[in-house]
Amino acid sequence: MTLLSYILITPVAGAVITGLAGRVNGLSARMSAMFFMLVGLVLSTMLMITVEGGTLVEKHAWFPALGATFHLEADGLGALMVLLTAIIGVIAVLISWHDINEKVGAFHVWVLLLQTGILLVFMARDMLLFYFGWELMLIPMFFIIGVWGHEDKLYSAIKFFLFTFTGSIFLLLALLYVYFAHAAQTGQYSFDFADLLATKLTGKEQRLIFLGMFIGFAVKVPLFPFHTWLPDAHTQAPTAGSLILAGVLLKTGVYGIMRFVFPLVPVGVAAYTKLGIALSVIGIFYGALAAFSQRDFKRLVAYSSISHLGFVTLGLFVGNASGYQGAVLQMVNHGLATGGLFLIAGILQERTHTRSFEMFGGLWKQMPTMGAFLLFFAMASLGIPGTGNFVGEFYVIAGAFLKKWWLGAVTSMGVLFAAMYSLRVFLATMHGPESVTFKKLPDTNLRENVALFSLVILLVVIGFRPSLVTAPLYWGGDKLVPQKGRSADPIGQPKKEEAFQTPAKDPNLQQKPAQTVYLPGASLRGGEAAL
Amino acid sequence: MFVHNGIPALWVIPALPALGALIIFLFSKAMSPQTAGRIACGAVGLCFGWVAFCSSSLLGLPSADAHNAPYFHQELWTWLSAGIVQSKVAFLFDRVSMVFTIIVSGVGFLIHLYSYAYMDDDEGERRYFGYLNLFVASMLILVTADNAFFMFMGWEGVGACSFFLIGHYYSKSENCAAATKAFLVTRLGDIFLILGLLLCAKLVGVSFLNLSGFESVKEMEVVKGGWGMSGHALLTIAALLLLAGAAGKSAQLPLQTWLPDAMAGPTPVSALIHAATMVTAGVYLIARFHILFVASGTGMTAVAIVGAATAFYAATCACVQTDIKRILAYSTISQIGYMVLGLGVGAFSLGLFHFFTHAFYKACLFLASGTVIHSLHHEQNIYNMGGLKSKLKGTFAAFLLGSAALAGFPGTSGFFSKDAILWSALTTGFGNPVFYGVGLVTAFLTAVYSFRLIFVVFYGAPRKDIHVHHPSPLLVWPLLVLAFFAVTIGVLNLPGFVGFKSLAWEHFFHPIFGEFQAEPKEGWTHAHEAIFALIGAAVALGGILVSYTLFGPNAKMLPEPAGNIGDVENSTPKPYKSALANFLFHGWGMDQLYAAVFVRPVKRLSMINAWVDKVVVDGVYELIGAIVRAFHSLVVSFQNGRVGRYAMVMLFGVVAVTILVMSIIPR
Amino acid sequence: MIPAYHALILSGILFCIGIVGVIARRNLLFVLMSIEIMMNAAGLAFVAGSAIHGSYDGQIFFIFILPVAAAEVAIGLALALLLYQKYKTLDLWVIARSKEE
Amino acid sequence: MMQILMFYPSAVIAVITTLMVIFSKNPVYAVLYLIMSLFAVSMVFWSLGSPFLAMVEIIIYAGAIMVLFLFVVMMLNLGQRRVDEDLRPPSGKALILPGIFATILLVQTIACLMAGHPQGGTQLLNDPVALGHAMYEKHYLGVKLAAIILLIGSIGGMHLGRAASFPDTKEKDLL
Repeated sequence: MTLLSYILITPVAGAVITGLAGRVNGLSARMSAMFFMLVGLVLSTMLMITVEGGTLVEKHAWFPALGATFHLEADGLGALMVLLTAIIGVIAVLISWHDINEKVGAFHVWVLLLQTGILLVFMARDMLLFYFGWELMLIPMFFIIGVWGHEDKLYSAIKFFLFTFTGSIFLLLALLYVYFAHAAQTGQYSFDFADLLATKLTGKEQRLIFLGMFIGFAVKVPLFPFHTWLPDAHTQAPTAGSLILAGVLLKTGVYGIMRFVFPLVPVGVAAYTKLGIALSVIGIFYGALAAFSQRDFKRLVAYSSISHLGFVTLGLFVGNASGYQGAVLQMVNHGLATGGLFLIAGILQERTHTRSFEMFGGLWKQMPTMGAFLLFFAMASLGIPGTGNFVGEFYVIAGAFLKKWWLGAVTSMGVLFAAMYSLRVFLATMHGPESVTFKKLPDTNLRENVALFSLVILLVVIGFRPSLVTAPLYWGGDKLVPQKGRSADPIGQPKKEEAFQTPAKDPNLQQKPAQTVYLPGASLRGGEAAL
Repeated sequence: MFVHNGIPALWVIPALPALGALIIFLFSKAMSPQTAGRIACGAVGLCFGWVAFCSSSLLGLPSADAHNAPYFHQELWTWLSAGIVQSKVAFLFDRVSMVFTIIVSGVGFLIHLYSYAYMDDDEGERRYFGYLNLFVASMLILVTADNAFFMFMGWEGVGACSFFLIGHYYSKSENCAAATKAFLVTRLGDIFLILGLLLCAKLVGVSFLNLSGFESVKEMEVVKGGWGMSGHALLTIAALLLLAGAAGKSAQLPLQTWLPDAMAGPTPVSALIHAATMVTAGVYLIARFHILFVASGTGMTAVAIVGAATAFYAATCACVQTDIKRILAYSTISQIGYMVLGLGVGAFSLGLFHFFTHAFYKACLFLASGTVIHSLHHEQNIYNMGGLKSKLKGTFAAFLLGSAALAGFPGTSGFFSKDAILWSALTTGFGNPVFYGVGLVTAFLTAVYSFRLIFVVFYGAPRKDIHVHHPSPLLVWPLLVLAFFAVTIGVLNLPGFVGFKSLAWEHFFHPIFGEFQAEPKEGWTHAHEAIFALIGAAVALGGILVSYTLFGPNAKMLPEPAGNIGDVENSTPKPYKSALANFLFHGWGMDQLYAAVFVRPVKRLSMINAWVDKVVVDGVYELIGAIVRAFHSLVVSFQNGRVGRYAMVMLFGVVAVTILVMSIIPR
Repeated sequence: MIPAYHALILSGILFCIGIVGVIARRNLLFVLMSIEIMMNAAGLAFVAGSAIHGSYDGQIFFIFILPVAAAEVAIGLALALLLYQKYKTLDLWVIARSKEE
Repeated sequence: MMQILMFYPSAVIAVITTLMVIFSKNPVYAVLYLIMSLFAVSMVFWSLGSPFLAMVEIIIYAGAIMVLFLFVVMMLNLGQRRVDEDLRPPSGKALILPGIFATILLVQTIACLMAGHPQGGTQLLNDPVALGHAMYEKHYLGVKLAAIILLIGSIGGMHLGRAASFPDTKEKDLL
């Protein structure tokens, strides 16, 4: 048992106890959920500190017959995402304090289980375990949307479920193919990702596997044209659901591409780089344009997510260091900024029972504090320097620019479109003649201010010190990061084939102990290899 | 902590107003509006003091030689580091930064004081001061950053603050539209700037201390690595991209349309942001990247053309406006056009000098107009004013001095700075007589419209019965301070023929611009310069005279209005009888053009896109869903609880299996 | 001699008629009768087989069919009575619908 | 020859009467047509060389089982009810699909038979003793099973019938 297990067990235990507490009354369920979220936050912070500069591994036997192990691992990227999950979890519980009034216990149980699934996805290195976590995320989210959602909740919940589930079937097929291919080559069944990496796959196989895994992850991201579940799910989900969805759930798709697809099938990735870039760029503009003409607050923000996530995947697919770092930054920042916008949408809906821009307008006089927050998050969303979003988008644009100058030019226009819809969010809500419908709405209270302000602080800190986010990417050895030296070359491009070359394809390198481990008692992968 | 090895801490400069903004935002509910105002003024005042200290420290350093000016440089931490994007949070305080910081904090301080009185009865005063402080902080980051990426942080920050402050009177939707327009248009420029900076970063990096690398890029014949362009072409592209960025921020053609609308904000904001400081960021940028522009050559020509064209364009528009602030806004565009023209003909230090003088007289004019507006209860149409000379004496004095400087009245600062630019436009290697001619015509128009203001607003009889309430002293004496500088500051760079302390400013900047500063070509002497100065003075005086005959107390108003001129608003389609005047009134119809070419298509595209998403993309999935549902209803119809249906399904199965078996089993 | 398969074809025809009856009729009694027809048709096939092969096995299986048919009829008819008592009809559609409610 | 004379007319009668069963309106008539059909089938049995089974068919099927039907029909008084929806002969619409499928099935069966050509004619197997021997020696287990089925059937019939005669019985008691 290492920190990884504790982090994983915390929400599970929390779910059980919260479920029991929910039988007493709502408040105790909230308190219990909050307690376990805070414990998770503390543990995640400890993980961040522990992992610094290396990797933390934990491995137990699970299903030996299948070759499945309980293999958790956290490097810098993983620890970062775990921390993000924990932060978002705390805020989610905080913001639903008055938002959720029915079946309070059950709600928090589902939220905690959702955390479990997400954490499992971020930490698992065994593909069966990963897939388990991947599917585990679906069910709680389905119920969170379907039970505590708004007017059209069932439709959205089912749509969400069907889309992501269909996607994950492709993912499963691809994983199983690799699994059996590995077994056929070595005679040993193993779901361990490190083992699967050693599988020799032909170009055609790699392309197929890429497509399968890519569809599975792209639905979750979501990339155009798999995105249509997102606006519905976001719009109908309760505030906490939207927050978690935007904050971390979408990131699992990107994380999957980053962590599993790129190392596993470099040839496939190289073959479909153009496709990935095209879909990302389409997504950027498509989401932004669609967002601009929405009349529903949350729907607008949901479409903006598609646009932002387009930047993330673009950063991945351009295949250089700045694109990659930008992608990770944008992942984190999008979670915080869009999460903030969803919080505000939720606060507004809680007070006004509507999300329609036509009903809002001129609310600044009544809610100056919230106006300031909304202004900040809108500015963050359009990527104003000083917030993390700028750094992320800028890195991605720089990466695209390095790949092809016109790609950078096209992408940068996305920033203009981001400005269009972000300003619209703010102006349509806060500016204009004072709303006739709403008088004397209460401004944000302390609890909401805490939730929003913590997001603001994180965004600003990342905006000024982006290395807090990008430095961990290099902790576990820069396996995942495209080689820095190539793209730092002032003029000249890394060759396409080289860009995704990973040690995985080289059996000699594969055996090399690449990671350091700190905690005693953990299974020492590197150490074993050395012995 | 604040002074280390004789180097004052540069981070304090932007940190002070930022701290002020932070305090105001955090505790705004707990403090009175007056307290917020005091904190804001205090923060900027302290900042100005610190800037003065930094400046005196810098000036106190011995100048090493003519080519290396002393500067302070301070690195805090690494901000961006990925591939070509390398940037530190680091500050550079050289002579260019010094001039800009003095203006930003000094003029900013006066405008803060003025705002304290001006915004007294406004419900959003705390918010106003918070954003004003934030603006000053951003602007100071812009002008003290040591690399272009960090500068971009300030660059965007001032844009955002400009957006907040233009939309300060948020309950009017046209103010929101103006704010949005300002933000989007400048952001369009910013995108070009980003691309230009990325290109620069790829070529040599964007640290201001290392820009001399552009010279060597020029030598590269064909750049390697698939870019397939000569170094010179790349430089030109980069220069043009930066120019586009500068044009967006500085309201130059063709991105100038936002500035007249930006006058929707409070008048002190117009004075600070849209006259003195933010809009001159483009000038700063071009001055910083002068090596790139000179290396490109074509870039310089483009800059000069943009500057001259903008100067002329805005001056013509300013002549027919009826809104006092709009006149000043067009005048600002025009004057920045002069600065850009100055930069474009290679007279970098003169461009900066015009910025310096313009900051004073234009801030003075804006604040004075603010006092007028404030005294007349937010009346902005000049044709509803008149005869204010005796009622607002101090304001009139300030306005008159500011207008004189704007018009280039001989002896005022505007005369010296403008004349020097015109001289350079004629005589330097990048200049030519066309630029000079355009500049001269513009100077004439400038004199006409600036004194049109004086004559219409302050002379004659009151045109409308508005009670004039007496402005508080805080609304007057900052004007007088600014007016004093507006008149006298020209002594810093007296023309070469004067002899006494002449060209002090140019010498001061010589180490910065060095050989890139274009000097008059052979054959142009001080005697020529004196003659052209006389021509300039004559043009200015002639313009004032023409203005008197056209708009003076006894003149018939020109151009002839179509209706009651006092009712004209900025959106009035045809305020004048003359088509030309209407054309000029609407800024040569560029707003309408952009609305037709960009705004409406994008909006329509957005609607179409939303429709496509709902109907086509989602429709595909709905279709899949419908197919599945059709299967579902088919299957459900088998399970309807009727035995007969079950039997039939069974029968179907039997038939199907039999057919299958029969087709599989060979005969 | 009769060609043996003619008897089998007859059995097929009867069986198909029975099937149509089961599917198409709505009344429980007719459905039961149609089932009887089908069973009978099956019996006929057995008997024809027995005649073809000259073995008693087919006949014996016909005899086995008899108790099955009898038992089925006994239970079926008892159920019919019961249903009729409950729903006052033997219309299977009506019964199915009222079960849903 | 005699067999041919018996077979084809009986076959035709069997088919027609069976069809009448399906399409008749009145359950009593239907039962009677069914009895006729059974008689015809028993004639077919005879012509196939199984006179014993022909007798069994008449006695047990027509005599016992069909009479049971008749009783029930009479008990329910269905015959005297006005013609309800459910007693109408099936309409054309209801017959289309089952008709198509049944026809396909029939065609398949005939096709199989024609292809297979079970050659040889029928043989006379008219020996009850031999039948009995074969039954009780060779298929003793089947006899046992048949007996159990019959027993279950009779118990079930009695149980359900009892419930039917005492309508107060709850449905759950039946199961």
